[in-house]
Amino acid sequence: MLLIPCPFCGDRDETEFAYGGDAGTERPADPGAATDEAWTDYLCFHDNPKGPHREFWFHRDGCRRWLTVERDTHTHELGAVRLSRP
Amino acid sequence: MADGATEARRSALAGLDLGSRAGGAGGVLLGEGPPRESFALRGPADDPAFARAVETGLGAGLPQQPGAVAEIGADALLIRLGPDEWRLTAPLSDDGRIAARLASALAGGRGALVNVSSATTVIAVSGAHAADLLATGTGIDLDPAAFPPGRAARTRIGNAQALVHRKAEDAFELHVPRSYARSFWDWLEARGREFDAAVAL
Amino acid sequence: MRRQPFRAAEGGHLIDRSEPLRFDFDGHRQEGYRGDSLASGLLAAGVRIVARSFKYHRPRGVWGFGSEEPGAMVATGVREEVRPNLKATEIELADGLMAFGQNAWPSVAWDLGAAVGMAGNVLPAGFYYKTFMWPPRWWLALYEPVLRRMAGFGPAPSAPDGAFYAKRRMHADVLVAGGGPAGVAAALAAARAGAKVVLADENVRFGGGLLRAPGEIGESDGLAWIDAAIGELEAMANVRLLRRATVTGYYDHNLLLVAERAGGDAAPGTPETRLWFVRAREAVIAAGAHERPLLFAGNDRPGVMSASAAGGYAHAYGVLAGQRAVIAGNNDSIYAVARLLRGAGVSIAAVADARAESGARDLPCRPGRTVERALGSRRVRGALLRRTDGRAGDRSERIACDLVAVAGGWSPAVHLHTQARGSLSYDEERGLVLPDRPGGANRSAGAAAGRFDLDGCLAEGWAAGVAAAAASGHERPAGEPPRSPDRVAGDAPVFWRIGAGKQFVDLQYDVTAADVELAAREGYRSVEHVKRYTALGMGTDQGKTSGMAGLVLLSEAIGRPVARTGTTTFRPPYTPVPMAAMAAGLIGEGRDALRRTAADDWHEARGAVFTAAGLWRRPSYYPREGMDEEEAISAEVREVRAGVGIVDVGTLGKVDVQGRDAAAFLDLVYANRISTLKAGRGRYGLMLREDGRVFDDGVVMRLGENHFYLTTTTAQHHAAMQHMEFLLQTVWPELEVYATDVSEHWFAAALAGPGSRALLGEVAPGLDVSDEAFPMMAVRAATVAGLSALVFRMSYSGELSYEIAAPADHGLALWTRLLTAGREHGLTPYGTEAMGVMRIEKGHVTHAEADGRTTPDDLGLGRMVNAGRRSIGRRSLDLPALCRKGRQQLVGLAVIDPEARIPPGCQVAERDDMRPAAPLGHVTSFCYSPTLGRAIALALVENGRSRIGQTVYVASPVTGLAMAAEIVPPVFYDAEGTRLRG
Amino acid sequence: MAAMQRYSIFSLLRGALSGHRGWQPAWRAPEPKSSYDVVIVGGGGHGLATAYYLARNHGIANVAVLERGWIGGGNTGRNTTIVRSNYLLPENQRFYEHSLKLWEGLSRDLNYNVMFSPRGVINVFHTDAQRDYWIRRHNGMRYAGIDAELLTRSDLARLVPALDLSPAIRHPIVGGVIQPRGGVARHDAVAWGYARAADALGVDIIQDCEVTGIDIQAGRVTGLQTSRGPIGAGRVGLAVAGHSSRLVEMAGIRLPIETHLLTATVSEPVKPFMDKVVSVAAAHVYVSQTDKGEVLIGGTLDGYNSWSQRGSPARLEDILSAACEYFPRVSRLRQLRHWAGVMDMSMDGSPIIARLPVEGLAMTGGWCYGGFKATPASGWCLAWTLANDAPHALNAPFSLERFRTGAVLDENGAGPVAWGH
Repeated sequence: MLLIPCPFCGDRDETEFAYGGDAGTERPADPGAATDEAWTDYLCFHDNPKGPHREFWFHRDGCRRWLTVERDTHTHELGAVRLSRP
Repeated sequence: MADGATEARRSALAGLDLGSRAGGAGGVLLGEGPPRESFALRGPADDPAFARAVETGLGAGLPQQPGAVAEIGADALLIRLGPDEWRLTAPLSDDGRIAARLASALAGGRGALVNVSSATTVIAVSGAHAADLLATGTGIDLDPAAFPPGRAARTRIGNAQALVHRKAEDAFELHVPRSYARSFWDWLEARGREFDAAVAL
Repeated sequence: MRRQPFRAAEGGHLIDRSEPLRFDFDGHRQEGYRGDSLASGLLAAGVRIVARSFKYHRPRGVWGFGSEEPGAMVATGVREEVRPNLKATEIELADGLMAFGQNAWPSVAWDLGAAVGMAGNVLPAGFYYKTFMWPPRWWLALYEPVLRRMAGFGPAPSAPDGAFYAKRRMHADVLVAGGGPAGVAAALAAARAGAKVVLADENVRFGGGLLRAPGEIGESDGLAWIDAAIGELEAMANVRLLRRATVTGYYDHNLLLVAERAGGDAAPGTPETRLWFVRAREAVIAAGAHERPLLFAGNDRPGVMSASAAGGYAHAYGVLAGQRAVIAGNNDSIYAVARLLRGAGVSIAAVADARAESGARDLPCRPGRTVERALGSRRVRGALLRRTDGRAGDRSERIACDLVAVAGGWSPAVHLHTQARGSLSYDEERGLVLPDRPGGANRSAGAAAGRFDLDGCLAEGWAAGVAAAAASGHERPAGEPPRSPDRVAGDAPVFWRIGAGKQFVDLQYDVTAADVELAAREGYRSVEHVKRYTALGMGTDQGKTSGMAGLVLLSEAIGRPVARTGTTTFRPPYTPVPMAAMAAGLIGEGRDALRRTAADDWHEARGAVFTAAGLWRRPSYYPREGMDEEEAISAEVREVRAGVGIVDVGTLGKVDVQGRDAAAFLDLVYANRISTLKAGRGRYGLMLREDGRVFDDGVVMRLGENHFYLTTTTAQHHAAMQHMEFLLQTVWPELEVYATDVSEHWFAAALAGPGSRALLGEVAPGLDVSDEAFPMMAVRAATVAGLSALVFRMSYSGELSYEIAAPADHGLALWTRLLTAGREHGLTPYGTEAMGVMRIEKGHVTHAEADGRTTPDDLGLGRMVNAGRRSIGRRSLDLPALCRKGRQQLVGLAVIDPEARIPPGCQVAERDDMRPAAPLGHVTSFCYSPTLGRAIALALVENGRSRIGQTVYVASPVTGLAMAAEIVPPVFYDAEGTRLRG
Repeated sequence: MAAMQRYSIFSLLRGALSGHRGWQPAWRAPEPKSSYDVVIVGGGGHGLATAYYLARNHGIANVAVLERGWIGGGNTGRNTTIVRSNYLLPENQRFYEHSLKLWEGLSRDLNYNVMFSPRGVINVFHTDAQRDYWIRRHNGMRYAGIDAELLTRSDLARLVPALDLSPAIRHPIVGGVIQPRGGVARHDAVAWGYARAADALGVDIIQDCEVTGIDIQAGRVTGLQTSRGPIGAGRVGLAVAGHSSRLVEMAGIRLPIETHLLTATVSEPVKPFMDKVVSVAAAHVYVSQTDKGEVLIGGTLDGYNSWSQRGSPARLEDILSAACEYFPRVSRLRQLRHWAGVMDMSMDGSPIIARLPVEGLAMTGGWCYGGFKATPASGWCLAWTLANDAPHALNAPFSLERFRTGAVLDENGAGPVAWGH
């Protein structure tokens, strides 16, 4: 069970959070102008590294902030954890 | 407040008839806390105008530290819950006056004040094993060094989300969502068996 | 005969001879003392056969001393309340304990299943892969049931565990796993440094190896030193000592699980097991080591046991594991064990040291010899000793004995180290698999790290404690590490095996050396293949004693060094954990709270039948005297349509949205335009997922320029909140919007039916309820029944309707006052069933239709989607598959036979024969419509809108029902909406 | 090569007389050749099955299977061994039913007892909505020619006495459905059986051989770089579910797949008390009892991308409490062992068995939870796709393009959220 250092609340168990997936794919700023390929890249084709990964977590039971977390998907070691909206 | 509202109030735990079960002493005492009114205060923490408006309305500054609890006058509290979220809570007898003052100070500026008085039920947990009982169901560090009296934290305990306010080393108030309150109470009481839990008046 | 013929006259630091206890084993009354384990009690009583093995049903006795025990598996309790698969070595004797040996009938002493053992030659490892393939049907009918019955192990209980189990979560600076000399020294060092320490040990008493054999620490007896150290720790506020507590698992971010056998109702409220979840900044793994067996024929016979265990029974319990012992081993520990046993009264027949050069004058030594075969069948009656150098012409020596104590060296308990992802190394010279690089914030110390001398263990434990304290931010402690004169390394560089015959590696699953060799010969050459092919180490002891033997055998068989053969994965838990302990606090409402609305007490008192809506319960309908369910629901519907009804809609999600950019934000969240709403008015809102599928719907009310109040469905409320926060915090952080969840604050009830206006007018005298003053989709603040409320005019039922929201603390009052006031208006409370009937009649969609695969157009909501493409999900609607022809579309189905009722889960087919064919679609919602006098449904049907007027079949092959229905538009009732105006 | 040594009760008896010294290796341990017509990457059930069907169905026997560790060492040996074809979407129904039919003859086909035990797979439900969904799914199966039955509470009481059917529990069970032909099989035996049969047809099974690169020339795959040297290949099939993203990345291709953990656990073995596989909708937990007697319990994903093979105790608390709640007697047992499989979670919950945008390169993956039961058909379809350079009708819907056009096969309706399926 991960222990996630929420920048606001401090160390909290994984069970307080909801996972939000890959933070590496940005929503096209103008979806209407995006090609099908660009749009579906954003929808379906995400980073899936075995190693460092930047991802979203929602502190559902705490400060209700979305966090951007760096985590190694193999060892689960955590890197920087910050509020997605500073 | 409209006519007939006071007698209309009913706690989410009313069906448990706790009054008739109160008594006895145990390692933990469980009881329903006195009813409070509560307001969600939202706004930009870093905007001096917002901070000034709050200070004007409440006569006290915004608590800065996460989980910090600022006391405002007699038994009103302002608790910092998130980067842009505070909980203002006062005895029911305040009758919305403090919120009205704050609302008028905030008027026209940034931020929002939302009445959530009915959203939570307050359960008081006290006694030598109060922290141990909470530790059966929450992962936060309840060591007084890490979570001293006078602090609050929103977390998950057992089957519900709870705002935990530590009033003393061995006394806590838990604000749990109203619709969960009955199940949460039952859970707390069942886990309390280990500590000979009793119902307090 | 004496009650305890094998109890020495004195000795036993764990037992209290002043308190005799009676217990039952396999139906025989026995006696032991307070402090005995079941194993020591049985040994004292002279019971040698304790269980039967898994495959061949061979007799099994006590082999070990603690959690490593592979053979002595028993069950306690009787019949449905049985607790199976317990190790006799881990059960503390209690007065009246009922236990019996496992996997035997009629008893472990005389087991008919042992006949299998006779056929053992035909049943090598993996035999089942090679046969039982013909005839095909026999596998399920015959072979498998027989195999299953023969296998299995303990008896299956049939009643739940009624005991109380507890959990506790805590944070610590240092968790020390294991309370032997190394662990106690580590705890002492860390605690003196001021660290918050948890010291957990699986035994009833701290001491580790010192429980089994005496030792010296400082100037005194080792156990006395341990007791003093424990006394010091016990007095410190920063220390928690856990006895009978096994560290069972090491998880991410230094979370360790500790299972404390708290002992049940010894004191009222004491849990059977308390499971600790300890978040430790640092861990010290001082879990000790397990003694290895020697491989020789008959090494599974009761009476063959671990030498340290044999010594331990004498030292800790004053119990003699035999009267006449042969002690065999490959390391120096055999001499100490021999002296310990002799001192307790065991006659030492021989001490066979596999190494040629060792010996001791005071003992009957046989240097350069080892046991080739244990004699006897149901128990050991003798041993054959033989030279280990294999010199020709050597004759075996036959020695009568009833105990063969074997010392094959030690295997460090590296389990926790590897669970933490630490790497292992193999020390060829010492024959040890050792912890190498740690995988978390931990360090191994003492025997767990391959230090077997007492002095070394103390020094290493102390150093680990100092380091762990430092790593968790504490200064160096005062004092020096304790010392011991015992500096004998205790290494056993060779692993010993001699002779032929059935040599058991895994005593529980009956895996022999020949099985391992067979596996290798057949190509199962990876250590994991061998484990899986032979079941080696898969038993309840998880191969603690057998693992190393299996590894060495395999390495020899495939001719590859041990270091390159590798070890199997040590999977948690280290020792089995009661399921009930893992489940503690999480059964029933402890797992899923039951959410109740503010009017729940009223519904219950009224006798409502409830239905689940996520975690909520809602009244499904209110039963009526003399009516069945359908009639009661139909009555509710008719009374609403003809008069006025009230329904509890307190479960809907409600969100307060404020801020400068609130309107702009809602335009992006919803597929339809929100910003054009005027204050005081509301609009139906449709949310999409980013992939263009319908996500949620609700009503959006504009309370002010920058202030909105919106509802979500009950089911998606949390998801919708999370979704909006995601968008605000990650996608459009520049927007200033505050979305506050107010679902718990507001209770809501809807008044529906042509009579609702009159009733509302009566209870809200200050509110002008005329159609002009309070039009459709308007919102007003008002005093209703004496309570402050918000009133929305909107409709789900298709009738004139108002939704009244009041703070939940006043919810019950609102509800009851409305019902009281409504009495003269014929106000009918109705439940979700009637609500469902009315919404199907009106063709409103729910999550049955918006099932995560449907687009707005599929549901006939395509025109709601606004032309701008920035809003969530809008872009996906342009993908080819979402706008192709031939998609399933929402239609209505009107069943032709008015008497027919639609069963659940129907498909829509072209024919009524229910034979395999591609269905046209499926029913999403169905009901009996009292308004239309027939069963109706909503359905998703391929090209549905172009099929209107066609006759199709609604069919459920699993119930054998099919009926004709006409495809109609999905609005069955008041398509023009005239009734909404009232 | 030598003919395969036949397994039977008679060969066992003969073996007994010779002390079982006459058994030949089930498969050879050859050195890799410099090139093969087809190289399969991944020596799990899927890869070995692909090789077997290439040789048997398509006459392509110059095939190597490369395995990084030991065969069957990935998800083949870490799953809950359930075999069923009770799917909702027609594309999935057809495919898994084909697989189930292959399972039904597999032991005799391979002359290796994979202990396929069609004991029945039951799903129980608690609410009207779940009832409608499960019955609809089983009605759909009947329309697809698949066996499916409805179970009343009394049926459930008879078939699964261990199940708590009390109306007083938190989510009372109101009924169930069963696929009688569903069941379980011995997971390791599937890999071993396919390996032995493929080896007998001439396939080289090469263990301890890690692929480190994919050679591509002019848009066409030409071979592989491996820890045992380069190996030429006419075509390459990837069957490395759990690690598909990493392998495919070597060819410069990105997949709509994320890697997640799925925890499973077993109790200590006890005598048989349950012979069905039972899945409980309210708790997302499924329970069966193995031939050995262990109660095998599986649940849902840990819920975040992970390759760690080590599950969270929070998930264990979830699945064990559910098991204890719905099968109360299980609370008297103890948890013996738990582990986590590494799942290829595709973005729509359905697999990918398809040619990739490099000529001669095809894959099977994205199995989510479904990989074990799919083993025979996955190998069968990938073999077809490699042999014909085109998908079979059974796997044509499982293309990569569907994620571009929106024609996804969203079995659960969860949307493009890998961990939602």
